[in-house]
Amino acid sequence: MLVQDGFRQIGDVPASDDGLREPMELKPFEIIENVVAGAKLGTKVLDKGPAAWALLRAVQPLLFHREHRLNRAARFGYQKVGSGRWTPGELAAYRQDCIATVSFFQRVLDARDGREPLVWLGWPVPVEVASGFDDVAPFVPEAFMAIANMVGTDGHVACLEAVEREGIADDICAMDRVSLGAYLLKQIPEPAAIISVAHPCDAGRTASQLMEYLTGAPAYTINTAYTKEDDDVMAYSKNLFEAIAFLEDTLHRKYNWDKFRRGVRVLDEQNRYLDEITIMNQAVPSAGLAFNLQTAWGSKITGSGNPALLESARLTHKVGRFRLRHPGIRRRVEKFRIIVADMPIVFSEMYMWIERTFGGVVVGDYIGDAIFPPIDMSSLETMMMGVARDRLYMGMIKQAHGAARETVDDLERQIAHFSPDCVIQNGHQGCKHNRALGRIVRDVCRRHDLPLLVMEADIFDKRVMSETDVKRELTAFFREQGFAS
Amino acid sequence: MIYAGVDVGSLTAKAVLLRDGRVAAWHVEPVSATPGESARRVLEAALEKAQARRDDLTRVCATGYGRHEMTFADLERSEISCHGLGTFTSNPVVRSVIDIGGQDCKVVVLDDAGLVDDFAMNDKCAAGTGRTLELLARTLGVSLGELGPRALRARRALPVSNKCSIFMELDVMQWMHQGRRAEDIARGITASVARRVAALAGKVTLRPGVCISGGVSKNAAVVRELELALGVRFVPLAHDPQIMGALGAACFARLEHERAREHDRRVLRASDPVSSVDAAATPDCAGCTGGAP
Amino acid sequence: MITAGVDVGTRYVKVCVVRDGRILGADVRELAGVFGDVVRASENAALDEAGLLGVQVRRKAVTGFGAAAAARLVRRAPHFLSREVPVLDEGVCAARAVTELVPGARTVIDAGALFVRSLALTPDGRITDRAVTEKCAAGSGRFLEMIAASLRVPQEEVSDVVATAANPYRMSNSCAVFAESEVISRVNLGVPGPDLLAGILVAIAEKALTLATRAEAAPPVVVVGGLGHMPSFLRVLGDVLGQQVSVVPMDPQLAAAYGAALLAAEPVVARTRSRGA
Amino acid sequence: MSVFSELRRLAEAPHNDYLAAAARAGRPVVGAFCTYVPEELVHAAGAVPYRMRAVGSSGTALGDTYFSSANCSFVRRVMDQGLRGAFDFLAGIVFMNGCDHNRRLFDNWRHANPATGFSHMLFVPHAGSPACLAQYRLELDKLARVLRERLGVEVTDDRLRASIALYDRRRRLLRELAGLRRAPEPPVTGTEFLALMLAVTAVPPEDAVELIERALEEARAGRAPAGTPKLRIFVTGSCLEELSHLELVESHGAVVVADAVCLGARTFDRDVGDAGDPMDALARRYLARVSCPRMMDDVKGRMAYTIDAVRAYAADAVILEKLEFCSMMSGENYIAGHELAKAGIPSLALTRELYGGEVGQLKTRIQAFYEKVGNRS
Repeated sequence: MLVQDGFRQIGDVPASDDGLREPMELKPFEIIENVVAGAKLGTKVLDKGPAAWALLRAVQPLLFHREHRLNRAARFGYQKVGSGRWTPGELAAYRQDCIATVSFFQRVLDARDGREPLVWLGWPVPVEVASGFDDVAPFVPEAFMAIANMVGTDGHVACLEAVEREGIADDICAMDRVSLGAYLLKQIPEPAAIISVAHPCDAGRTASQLMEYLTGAPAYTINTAYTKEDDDVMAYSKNLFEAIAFLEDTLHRKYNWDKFRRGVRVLDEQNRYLDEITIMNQAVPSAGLAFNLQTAWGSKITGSGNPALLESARLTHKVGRFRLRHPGIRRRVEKFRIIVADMPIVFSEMYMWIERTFGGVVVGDYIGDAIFPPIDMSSLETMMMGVARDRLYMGMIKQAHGAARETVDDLERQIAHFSPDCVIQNGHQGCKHNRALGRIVRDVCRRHDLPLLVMEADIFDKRVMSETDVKRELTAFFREQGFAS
Repeated sequence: MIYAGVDVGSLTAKAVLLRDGRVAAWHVEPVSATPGESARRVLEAALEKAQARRDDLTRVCATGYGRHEMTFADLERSEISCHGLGTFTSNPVVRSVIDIGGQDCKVVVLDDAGLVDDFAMNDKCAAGTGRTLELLARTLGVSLGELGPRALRARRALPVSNKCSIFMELDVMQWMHQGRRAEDIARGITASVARRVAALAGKVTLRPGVCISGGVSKNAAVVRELELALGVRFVPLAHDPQIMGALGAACFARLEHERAREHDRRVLRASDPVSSVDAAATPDCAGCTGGAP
Repeated sequence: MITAGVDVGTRYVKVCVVRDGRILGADVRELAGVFGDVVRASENAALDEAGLLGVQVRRKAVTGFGAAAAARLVRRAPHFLSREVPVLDEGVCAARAVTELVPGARTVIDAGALFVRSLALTPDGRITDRAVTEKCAAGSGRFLEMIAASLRVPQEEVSDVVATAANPYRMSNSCAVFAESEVISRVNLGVPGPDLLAGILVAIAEKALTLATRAEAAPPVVVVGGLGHMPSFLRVLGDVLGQQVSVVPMDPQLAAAYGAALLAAEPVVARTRSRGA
Repeated sequence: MSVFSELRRLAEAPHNDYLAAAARAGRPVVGAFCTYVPEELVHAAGAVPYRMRAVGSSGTALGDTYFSSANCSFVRRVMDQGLRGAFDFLAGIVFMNGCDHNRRLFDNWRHANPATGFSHMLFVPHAGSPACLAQYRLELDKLARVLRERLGVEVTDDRLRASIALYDRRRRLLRELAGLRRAPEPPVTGTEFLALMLAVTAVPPEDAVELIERALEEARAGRAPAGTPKLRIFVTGSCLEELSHLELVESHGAVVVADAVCLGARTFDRDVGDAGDPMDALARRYLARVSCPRMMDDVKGRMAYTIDAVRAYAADAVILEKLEFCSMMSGENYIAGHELAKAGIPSLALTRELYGGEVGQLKTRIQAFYEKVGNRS
């Protein structure tokens, strides 16, 4: 609420023809429209196989090193397709993600135009809760954080600034503030209902509460499980049934249980591929697919159960298998192996940069480590428990919920399986629980004699630590530890 | 009748004397020794300029960080109220004040009487204040006064985006190390401070008639950036923007005096109906009539 | 072999010219004005002191916040034959200087302008752990400088002034700019200047304590960086850490530059993969 | 000597003579972190429940070795105190997943392992639905089992009923005392009331009841420490234990007449009662009383409570207290600010660090707010 209505006329707005950079102005739905356009383009271009690969390699100098005025929008899309480091096989797999992206966001735009009701789901809510309806568009506001770069990294800052202007404190996780800001800037459509979550983190639950308040939409709160034990998962899955019943009542629509069953089958099959991809990353040298798993994580949050994602996982799996069978063909160097014990490092292309600059390979992170228990298909109840468990094993939720043991066990397991040479934690600002684990994580690393870098970056707020700063800190660390000269 | 307002901030002390609704004299000097001592000195200096004596003062109002130490004051008001009423007195169309001082930044929204209706103030972080500009100007190797003119000659704004003012210095240094133009860095600094202030302003609903006060209002570049960021053009003030707090305090001294007199009259009227004849006497200050309840 | 180390910090440029571990010439100067000119002038001053010509310096290394930018300059310096100028991490350089001069040191506390850094070393000088102050800069040398300036105490007198403090004032603010206004208001309320400055030293020492505890630092503790100049700081730090601390036996501000010069003479050995193969 | 001076003395130190006496009598002291940990249960296991606090903390230097600068000052200070041995008199601590900071306080505490006996985490659901109530009830059973194992005392229904009766009595007395603050000249200031709450949550409840009775007696005798205040303030928020901060709020002629903070209404609102299964009753009371912003589905309830209390206590304005980095209060304050404005109640959101200073800034903010409220009336 910056100015009252009609104020701008009185205020005599000065002309801005002097080249001053004004606060970024976003047209309503600009970002989603760009994403849909970009993903459609991706679907077309990536179809060209080796030609697409050659093209992406050729433009690397323009888009790889830093963001500037000219490459602002294109750079993000470029990072998404692997910054020119991906092989044709990986590009073919990502094409499937593009297809899923188009279907997800196109539906959101359709819902905006009134074709069907839109339901907001907090990101730890299984998307199945809404996607099982035939005529309800699911939307995960936090997915917005993954795409706001579509207009350059200022897109995130624009959303964050909108939230700051609204007078909401900036100590909530930037991921949630970006989605709130996107709503305030009219980048995402109004919901017909909201499904919130109470766990795994305070920021998520606070953001849900604010969204319920701002939109005034009817809401149901899911009390996510604290532990992965059967009792807790059972209680959690009961919450999911209740959430579906709540949506049926609120939206006056019937849930299509057949669609649910189909989706869960696809999910389970996709999970099997993801498991194996994760295991291939554990090989020495690694299959180097952590970034691909990151992509899969993002796609799964929004489009779990989409057959295109299954296809994507299958093709990625194929790439991994090829690499492991023909280690000679892959000329990638793997000087040292890194585990990122947190969200991926601030800017998504950082893995590619590390690999290119230092020969270090990120073999796993909270997201790029996807091992899921199989789903029992025998009844709706067991399937729902499987869906609930699937979420509990998803990166970030897996580590953030419950006690520190969840994080420590996970890190211990990663260290045992991925044989890393160092650990990096980017410590995003709003993540209170993770920021409180410094000593514990340090002690784990110390026990394994692994160097640890703790950064003070924020996942999407480049004002906390810019890309340059992150690169500087990583460089210093690699030098200090003798990984680079 | 003379009313005095004394504003002792963290860096400077200011005094304003109000006679017949006009600013009779004012004085500004750096804070010295204790706030009480500074206040006394600055008040004496203003009295000297107005050729008046201490006994001529009807009422004295204190404001600023040092307000609690001024034992001689008859009343005290917060800087926020004083800045509001001061700017309102200086230009009666003012309804919103953006005050960027040394350590803090305030946005005050006024009612039609010049009293505070709503306000926002920077908390925990000092980025977006005069001190930040000063620190960054020093890093850049220019004086604070020179920062504005430099920024106005810029071709573009180099982002100085870190959230902490101390670490904004690192951003500035980085640009310097790369040999970028000082003008463009200066513009980056002013733009960044302006954005902070605009974010703060977003916490309240501004009313038309926005003005800017405080030391930073003398920095043309920041003022320009702020106008852009807020989408408004600031209304001018009749007095030096630095003395708004003290001026407001003086107006509060006057208001308080009138309230007391009104109260006495009412008491008097109740006991002696005849004396109510002079109750219609006009207030002696034309500038801030709106302040009366 | 004659080597040079250039440390471009946030406030000062430091240059050290070294032969076989011995300092031949050095220079420290404030980073004001055109960056390139300051770095070059500093380099020349150190060479002059050493009585050497630029061409005699076989290898150079740079470190510090401005290292990347400085590397370009240093590389282009006339008469410098080797075009290789490694950019080194400050921590590594500081640790190298300490292991050279204080063999067996286990903890290095680097108290510089903006950051306080704590490094844990193995007995043979390898860095095992490090911790750096988090953002929000109260408790840094820069902050001490700001406050000393507003109290009108020259930098070189701070240590003596602090020694006269009877009752260190406990800072309640973590933001340097607000802490500054807190200090000013305390001055106005009659809290003596020495107590305030001593309070800041305690705040810095407490940061160092936090960092050293985090990095599980063992004695002996060696201090480098600008604050090492201050006997008062060493005393306060010793009290807070509850153990003897010593300053590196050289100009502590030059330590990183010295370490860089030492490392420049050594062949670069990249760490090889140690596990999992 | 006025009982209020004694209460103040008790409020300002982490340990006191009452606890020492209890220890001599062989009663263990068990710390508890949140108002969602039922003190009755701890008491019924033969222990003295002790509300954890950062009172007397000297800084965060040691706490910061575990927590980062993005964690709240309460947990950093409590951790620091714990590492310095301030809580070594405890036989155990019941932690609670109040928020992410508190959740990790438990983990860090166990990792550091100071000499404070056992550590147990009570998981409390974030909503009040029947499913959540059932879950909470199971968690209480689990806590009773842990207490039995650690303290060797079986929590029987009879013991629990006795404890509930005692705590209900303490609640009634506290409500009565709080109710006196409705008077135009409140006999107890907000600071005094907070000191009383800090004191009575740090002594055995038997002694607490006696202390409150003495305070009531004195209050009824017609004391009016604040005189006639110009402004009556309602305070809401979460963690608030600094007497100095409330003194600041009560400067400039204001007095705090009611609150909805942990060490306030949330402690004494609503009795458990003696009907039915005592454990069920306990679970119901703790999930149904004035909720903390951590509870997700009760924003409306909290807003209604605040607005009702403002009317009942004739408060002129509301101060929303938040500790820096408390995400929950960030959201809550935004909603509360808007809802209160709709109800025509002026409010001010204050963000501070626990024992964090910045007095000058806060003072200006508070005074300007009072002036603003004054302008309206």
